[in-house]
Amino acid sequence: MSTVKTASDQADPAILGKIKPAPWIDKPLVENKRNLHWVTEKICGIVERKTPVWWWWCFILALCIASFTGMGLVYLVSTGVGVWGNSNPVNWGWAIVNFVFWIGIGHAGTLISAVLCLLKQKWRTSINRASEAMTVFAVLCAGIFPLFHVGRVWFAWWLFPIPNSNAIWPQFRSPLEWDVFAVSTYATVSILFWYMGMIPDLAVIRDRAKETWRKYFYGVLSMGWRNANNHWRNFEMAYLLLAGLSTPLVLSVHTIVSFDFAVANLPGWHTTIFPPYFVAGAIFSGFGMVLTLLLPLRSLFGLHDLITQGHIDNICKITLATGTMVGYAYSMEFFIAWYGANSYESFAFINRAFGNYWWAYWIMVSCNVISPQLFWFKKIRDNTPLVWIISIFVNIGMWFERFVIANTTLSRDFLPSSWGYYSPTIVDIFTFAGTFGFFSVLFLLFIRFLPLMPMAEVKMVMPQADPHGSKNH
Amino acid sequence: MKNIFPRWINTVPIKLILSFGLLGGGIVAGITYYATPKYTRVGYQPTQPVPYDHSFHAGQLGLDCRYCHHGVEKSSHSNIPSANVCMSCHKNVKANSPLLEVVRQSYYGEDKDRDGQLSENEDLNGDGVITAGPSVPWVRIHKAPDYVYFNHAIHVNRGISCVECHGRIDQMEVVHHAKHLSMSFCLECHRNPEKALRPNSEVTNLAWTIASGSHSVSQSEVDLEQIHAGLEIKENWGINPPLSCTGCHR
Amino acid sequence: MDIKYGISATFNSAKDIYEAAGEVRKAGYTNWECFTPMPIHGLDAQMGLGRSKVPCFTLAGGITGFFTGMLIVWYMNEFDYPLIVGGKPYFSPIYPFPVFYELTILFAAFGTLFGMFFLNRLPRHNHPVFEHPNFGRTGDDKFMVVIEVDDPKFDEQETTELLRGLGGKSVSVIREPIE
Amino acid sequence: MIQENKDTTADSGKMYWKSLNDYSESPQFRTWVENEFPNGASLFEDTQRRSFMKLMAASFGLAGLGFSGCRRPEHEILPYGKSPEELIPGVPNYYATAMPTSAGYLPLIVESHEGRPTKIEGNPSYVPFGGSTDIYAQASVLNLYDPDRAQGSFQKEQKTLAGKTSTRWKKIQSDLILSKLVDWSGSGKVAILADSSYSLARQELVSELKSKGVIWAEFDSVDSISFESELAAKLDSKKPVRAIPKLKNASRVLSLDCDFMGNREPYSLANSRNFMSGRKVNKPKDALKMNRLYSVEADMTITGGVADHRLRLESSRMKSFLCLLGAEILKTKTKNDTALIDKFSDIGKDTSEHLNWARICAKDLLYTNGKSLILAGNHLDAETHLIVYFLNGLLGSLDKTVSYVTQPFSSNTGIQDLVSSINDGKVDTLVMLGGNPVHATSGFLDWEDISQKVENTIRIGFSIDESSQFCDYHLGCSHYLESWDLGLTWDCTSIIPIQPLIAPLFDTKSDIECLLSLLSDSRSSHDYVQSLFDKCEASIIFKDFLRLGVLKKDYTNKLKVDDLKSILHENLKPSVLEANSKSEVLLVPDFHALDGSFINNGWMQECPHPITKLTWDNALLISPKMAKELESKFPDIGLLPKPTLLNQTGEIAPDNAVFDNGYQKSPVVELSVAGGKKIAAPLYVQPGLADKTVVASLGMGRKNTGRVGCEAGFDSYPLLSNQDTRVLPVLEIKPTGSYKILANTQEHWSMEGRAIIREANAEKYSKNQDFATQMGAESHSPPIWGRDQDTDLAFKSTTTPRGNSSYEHPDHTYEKSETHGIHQWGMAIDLNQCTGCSACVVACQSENNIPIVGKDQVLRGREMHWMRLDRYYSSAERNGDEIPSDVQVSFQGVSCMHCETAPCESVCPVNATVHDEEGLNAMAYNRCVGTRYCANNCPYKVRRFNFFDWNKRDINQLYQGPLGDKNDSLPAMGKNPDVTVRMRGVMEKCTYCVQRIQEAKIRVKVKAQRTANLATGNDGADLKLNTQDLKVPDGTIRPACQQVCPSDGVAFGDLSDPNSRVSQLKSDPRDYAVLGYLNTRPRTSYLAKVRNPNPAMPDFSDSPHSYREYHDKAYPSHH
Repeated sequence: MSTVKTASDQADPAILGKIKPAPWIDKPLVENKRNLHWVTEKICGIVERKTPVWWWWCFILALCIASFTGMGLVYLVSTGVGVWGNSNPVNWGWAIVNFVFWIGIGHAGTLISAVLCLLKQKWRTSINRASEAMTVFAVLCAGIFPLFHVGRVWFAWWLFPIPNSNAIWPQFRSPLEWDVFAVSTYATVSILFWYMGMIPDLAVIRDRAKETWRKYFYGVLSMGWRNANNHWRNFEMAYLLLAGLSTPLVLSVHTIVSFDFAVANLPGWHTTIFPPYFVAGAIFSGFGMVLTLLLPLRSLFGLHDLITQGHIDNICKITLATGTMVGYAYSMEFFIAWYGANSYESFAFINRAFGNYWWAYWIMVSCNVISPQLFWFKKIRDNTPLVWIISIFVNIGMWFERFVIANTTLSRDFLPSSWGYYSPTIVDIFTFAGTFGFFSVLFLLFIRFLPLMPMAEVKMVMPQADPHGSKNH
Repeated sequence: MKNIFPRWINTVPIKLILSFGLLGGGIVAGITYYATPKYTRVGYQPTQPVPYDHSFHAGQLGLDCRYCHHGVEKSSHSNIPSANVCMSCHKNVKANSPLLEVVRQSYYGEDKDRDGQLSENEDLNGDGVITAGPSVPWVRIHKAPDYVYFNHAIHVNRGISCVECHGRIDQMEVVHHAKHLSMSFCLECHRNPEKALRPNSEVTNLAWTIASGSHSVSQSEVDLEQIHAGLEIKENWGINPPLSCTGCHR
Repeated sequence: MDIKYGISATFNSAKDIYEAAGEVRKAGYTNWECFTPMPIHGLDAQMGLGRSKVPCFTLAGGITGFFTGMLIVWYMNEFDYPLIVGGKPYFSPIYPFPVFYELTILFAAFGTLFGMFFLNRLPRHNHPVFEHPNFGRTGDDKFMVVIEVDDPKFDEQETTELLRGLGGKSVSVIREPIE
Repeated sequence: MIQENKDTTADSGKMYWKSLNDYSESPQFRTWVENEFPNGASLFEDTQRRSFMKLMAASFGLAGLGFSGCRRPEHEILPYGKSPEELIPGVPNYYATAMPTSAGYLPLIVESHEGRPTKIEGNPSYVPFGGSTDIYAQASVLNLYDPDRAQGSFQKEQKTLAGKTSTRWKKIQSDLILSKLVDWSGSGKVAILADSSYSLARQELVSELKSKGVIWAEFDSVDSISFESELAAKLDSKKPVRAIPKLKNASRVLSLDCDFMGNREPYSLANSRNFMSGRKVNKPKDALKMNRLYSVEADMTITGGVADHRLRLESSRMKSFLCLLGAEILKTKTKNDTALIDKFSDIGKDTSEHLNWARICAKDLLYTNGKSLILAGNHLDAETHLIVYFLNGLLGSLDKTVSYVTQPFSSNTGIQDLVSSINDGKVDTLVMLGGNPVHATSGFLDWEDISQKVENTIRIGFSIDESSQFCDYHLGCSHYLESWDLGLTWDCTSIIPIQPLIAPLFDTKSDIECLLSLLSDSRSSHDYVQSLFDKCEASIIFKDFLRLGVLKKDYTNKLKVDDLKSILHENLKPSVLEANSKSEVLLVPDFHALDGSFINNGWMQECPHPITKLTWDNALLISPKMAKELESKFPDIGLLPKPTLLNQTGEIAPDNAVFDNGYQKSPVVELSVAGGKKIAAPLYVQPGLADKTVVASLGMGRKNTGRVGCEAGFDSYPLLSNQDTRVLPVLEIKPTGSYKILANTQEHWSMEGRAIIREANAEKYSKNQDFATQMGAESHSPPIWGRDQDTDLAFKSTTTPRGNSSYEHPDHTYEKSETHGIHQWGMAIDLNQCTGCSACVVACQSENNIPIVGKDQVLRGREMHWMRLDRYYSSAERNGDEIPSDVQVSFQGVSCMHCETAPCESVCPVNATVHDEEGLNAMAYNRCVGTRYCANNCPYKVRRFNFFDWNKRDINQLYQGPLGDKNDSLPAMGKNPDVTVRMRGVMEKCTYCVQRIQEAKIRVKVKAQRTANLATGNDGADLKLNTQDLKVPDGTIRPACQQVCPSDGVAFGDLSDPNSRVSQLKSDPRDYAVLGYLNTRPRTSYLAKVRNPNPAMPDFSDSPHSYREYHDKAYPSHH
């Protein structure tokens, strides 16, 4: 009894100092205790080994599909916008739908690399490079449509504030003018972000290169990076700042895209909910696309140790969350339409669900709201093929969302006398299909010639990177 | 490993940046100078079928512009004189000058013997009237695009002189395009008409300046005086040139 | 013919170079550098380096961007050619805000990237350290310390000793060929 | 060539249009014009007017292929040798002339730009029409430039190759053909078959010809006058009897299948003008003074649309109904004459179910004694017209609301007599002059056979058509804008000169010229017309007559009938009770093609039918009831769409046709009548049709016509078994199993209870004058103008007040620059005056160079009309997915509203559409890049986009882009040089005819300056002008739509001037803005429609159906 008492009395404070809270062991982000060299080998290997045959097949196929867009656009420009299905009242057909669709997809990349970076989500490291690439390419695809949907594309430069002998300027009240700035900024910053992140990895490839062309190619690209701590210091700061800049950017871009509709005065467009609703949708579709792209890559290149089940789990959960937000937005629209007691507004929404485009609406709902709900179940999240299929559904659903928004409203707005029905032409369809080819071409080139994971960042989250070696068991 | 690139490479990037900057600047400057109406239009001086000398007729002889371009005060369009206008003098003056043959053909037309009578054998198309001959193919110099509706009458009647857009025609032996006449040119004057406004009587007097009446000496003083006078005219005549699209585009 | 650039020592783990760096600083060296395959947290402190200067460039870029935006909109829609559009004001800080906003971000981003390049003195494609036989491994899994010749406290003998003492492997002199 | 160029006159400033004598028309002149004149107005490099030059085979210099390099291509100016007097290049001239129609000459003033007639307006000196024109007159200028007209004169050549005979037309001199004709006439066995005409010149010549033994027969494709001669016969008067309505004095009108304001009846312009003037409601209390229209009709006509009470009744039962009503009138008027009453009521039995309707209607007609009128359609038989004459007499309306006269043109040999005399071999030379007899008689004449029996056949026609096919020669007939004539108006009270505005474009002859040469009269048509005029009118010299364009001279005689009753007794046959059971087909002249003469006119084809809204086609109209019967008879006919959820819940009305991807898919049926005559045609369910009536239109579906009309519609002439009965019993309608796609410009027919067209009954309006402003969301939203809500119109229009907005907003005094609007333009459209005649649509098209796009593009919803006419139906009670049979029709002309806070402007990224300081919503085509955002954001959907190069490409080859053919260049001659021709990829819309506004402003300013100069002698700063002189006087500027409107439904002018007509109208309590709650502040506002139903009538409802629909939607609880 007493001994115990005394012991407690004369407790040595130094002991307290020694006491450390037990480290919280979470799932390793790189499995099977791989070492740094393995990572380098794995990722550089993809770039350095000789081109696999399947790559060639995919590449050629993608090129063919991409040519659809090329042909479609040549026909469009030479002949007139009439070759598309657009008409009065539906003056914006697929073009704008596709634009919003691609821009939306473009959002996941920046989100993963920027927002998750700010939120200190370490698991992002193995997927952010690929999804940034996806962003850049998606934005390029998106850019095609607003540019070419105009009637006189050769005058599109009038949208930019360039001095001219007509002494007339752009009109900055127009959401389309805002788009010009938003989209071009987004494209530029995404590219900068993507490229800057790649510099150290390019340097690694440069240093490992055997063939001269590689030496020079990656040499030039890597800007003479030297892995010096001083470099790392500024690099990390710059990376953090770009992340900080990209976060408001990524939110603003889709907000502004949503203004194209929200600022108009049409029933079903003129709603304040659009910005958050569009951003959520964008993230949703973006993550859908990330899954669609990464799951095949993972198995093709055997990246299971780097893109772990944990990663897939997280992405699924985000998809589920955003999918649910989108669902909420849908229902809220209806509520407000009813609550606003504006007959034009309420009709617009009744017409969406039950009017002549009802099928589009219900495809949208079932793909975007219902299918992601499956991700509540661990079993399904673990079943990679199923996850992949659901991600495809998400993509389809989000395209239809834009279709529903853009077309149902236009086809039946204020005056019943000018109600109409829109249906696309073959040119619409091929031009859009072609952009997937275009996207694939770029993405294939990317996985062939550029490091598809940020090695340095992956290494950072490995135990070997810890200077105190505490995790170094 | 060894250095891939030689040492001198390190200065290349900065050189590149600089040279690209210069190149870009050069291109912009080039376009601004060579590819704008200021350059492409001004100075256009085609050779005309008849070497009509404005500096002689309008300058030395002091013919009023409206003697030939008689439509200018009534119409949106300032007409080119028809052959009979020329012939009203040149029946007597330089009656047989070979230079005027084109005009004479156009004037007499079917009337081959040029006696003013239409004899049987002359009436080729058999319509019983002297049909005029082929037109004199004057080459157009000033041309506004088809979607621009410039109206001569309103300008000439409201104190804007020919000289403002056409320059000193009365000093041109062969007429050339004097001003660039791009939209910015129009706007410039529509924004500050006072710089151009003058009394009606002086509209076709291309030599006129506000100074001709007064004793002002330096250019700046003249300009100042012009602006004062112009503002007064603007005020009293209720001049307010349109600055919106509908003024010129329909 | 060539000239010495510095003395390099290789280490195998982040932990080693972390401690080594501390020692080198204590030894009073100023003109030296660590080469690591990835950023190592705390190494800056160990080397006695302060906070990066990149943010200044970002800020400058951002401010320029915002006001450029405001300027062009004001000049084009209010000052140079005011046109009545939908009965809306010629200029207001509200309607063109997206433009200001995007330009702010764009210029800030440029500032950041080029700021980073400037502070790192990049691009520089030729550098003495590349002469080191297996410099390449520093991008892979090796860690390296290089103490430059033109460091005031540099003395080939001592420095080599020091680095060996810190457990640096294959301590060697980097030589740069001069043609 | 026209030859009277030499003499010129000093223009007596008074009259603002000149005679053709006053200027010359020579190739140099045209060349000169086309080259020097700068406003050919075209955005693309190779301008239409240059292709026009090619056409005129005149020299034009364009070195280099329009390649716009650093230096622009060399471009020549060709002035002419001798300048024509009276012509200032760039200033349009106006000439008085007239358009020949089957209903007399239509007095016109035609605008001509350097010798090219471009725009047609009515001649205000002819009072009954008050300067208005009908839609066909507007479109007729396009016929002049129709590339498919007979471009010269031809001889038919037949080749037989391998048993197959192929024919081609070889161009020959027109004079050659005429000289041949003269030779043949030697035999004295010449017969001429012509369409009827009101030409005095022709009448004169014809009598001469007759005296020379020429057989002169007349025939109209769609007969509208033969009943007049029959009536004359019954009333034993020598000349045909004509009833000329004087609707100005009428306060109660009963229209018996009579579309007196539409295209089916003559004099419709005067009728619309006079009748609608009786419906002007300037003050709320005037509402009760409004006239009232009872319409009993089988078809759904625009006249029926105006009607306050409309009874659907088969045409074959009209006489019966008339007697039913007549009996009621007799009962009160002449009680003793029971015999007649019995006769009437006996015939009336057939329609006894409408007794109540008839009784109250009769009561109302009698109530306003002497101010009421009964009108009967011209397809009804003489007997009916006789009864109408009788009843009008009883109603005391003779010479008050209608005058019965005999008209000067005696009836001629009919086609049947001609054919018989051909069969008797009395004819060896047949001349078909005008019209298109072969096509119209295809149902009952065998022309193969007839043409065998005559040696020589000559066709004198505007285009090579069905009739030409049976002739050896085709002599191109000049357009009326190319010919001289002297004619009468329909009411035969005014003589009008017809003078050419342009020398014949091709080697063609006018009918006068032909007849002159047949009489071997050497005079030119001009000399002949002049001499004829001098003969019949000495009071005024010819030149002044040409300036005036109209001269009052009454050619009619008052009709005197004694003992009408007995005539009536012997004419009234007892009815045969069978029409009741059978369904009938009613054949009416087609809206697009009229009798077939306008079938190749693109503007007419593309102008939507006012009721059906069909373009490029006609359809077999059937009633919803008949549609249901057919559906039950042939379940898979696919006539009515499956009801959707939205229909059944009453959310929106059902479509009245199957729409497949927005394309109307109509089942084609075969309709057969007695005599084995049958046609195949697509069905169209038309609300408001008599249950058993099928309406088919004549004139469409011609085989031998131009590129525009060749595939338009179906031909129902084959149903006719003789000329003058156009109501036939139907034997059978059975589906063929095939379908036809119809280009319908308005898919949805219901207003869905939206307060778009606001209507009330006269009575309600007189009590509650603010009903219009109490409708729509804005009626219960915060005030649009915030604190400035109650300021006056002028203030609002000059300083767009923004209520409580915290920003400084630009106003129309445009303080940033020195310019400020001294006018503020605005428009008011009185919905109560609109008959739906659609003339404004084509007038706008003609004035503003609006292209046609073809059926395929209309189907895609790409029609380009700046002014469109919306047509809505509303019905008493709607149950779910039923298509109503009894509907009220409401029309609304919609074009750009020039909103002050325009949604389109703020979304244009390039400042292509902005406001000007006078409140116009400007559209700068040359700045537009074509994002189409403006069109999306326009709540009125009035913006039109150039999806293709409509003006440049052949409309059948649009999809071939640059590889497709260029458009035919001839129509380009008709383009208005004051309006830009838009290229592909740019947006366009109504500009309030800004070209007219600007021209007017310039004219006024120049005038002010010059007069001030002369008055004061000052010319510098010492000259003072006040703003009032620089303002355009009210009424000077009239947009095309206002100028053409027969009922003055449109007012345009300066809103900042409280005394302008438009300001006056806008201060009317009925004034409202469509979709006002959007706060777009349209400068075009509408005056609500007032209907004037009779409370005693069985079909009376205390407010218009559309109002009830609105009320039910807006206040569901009250329902």
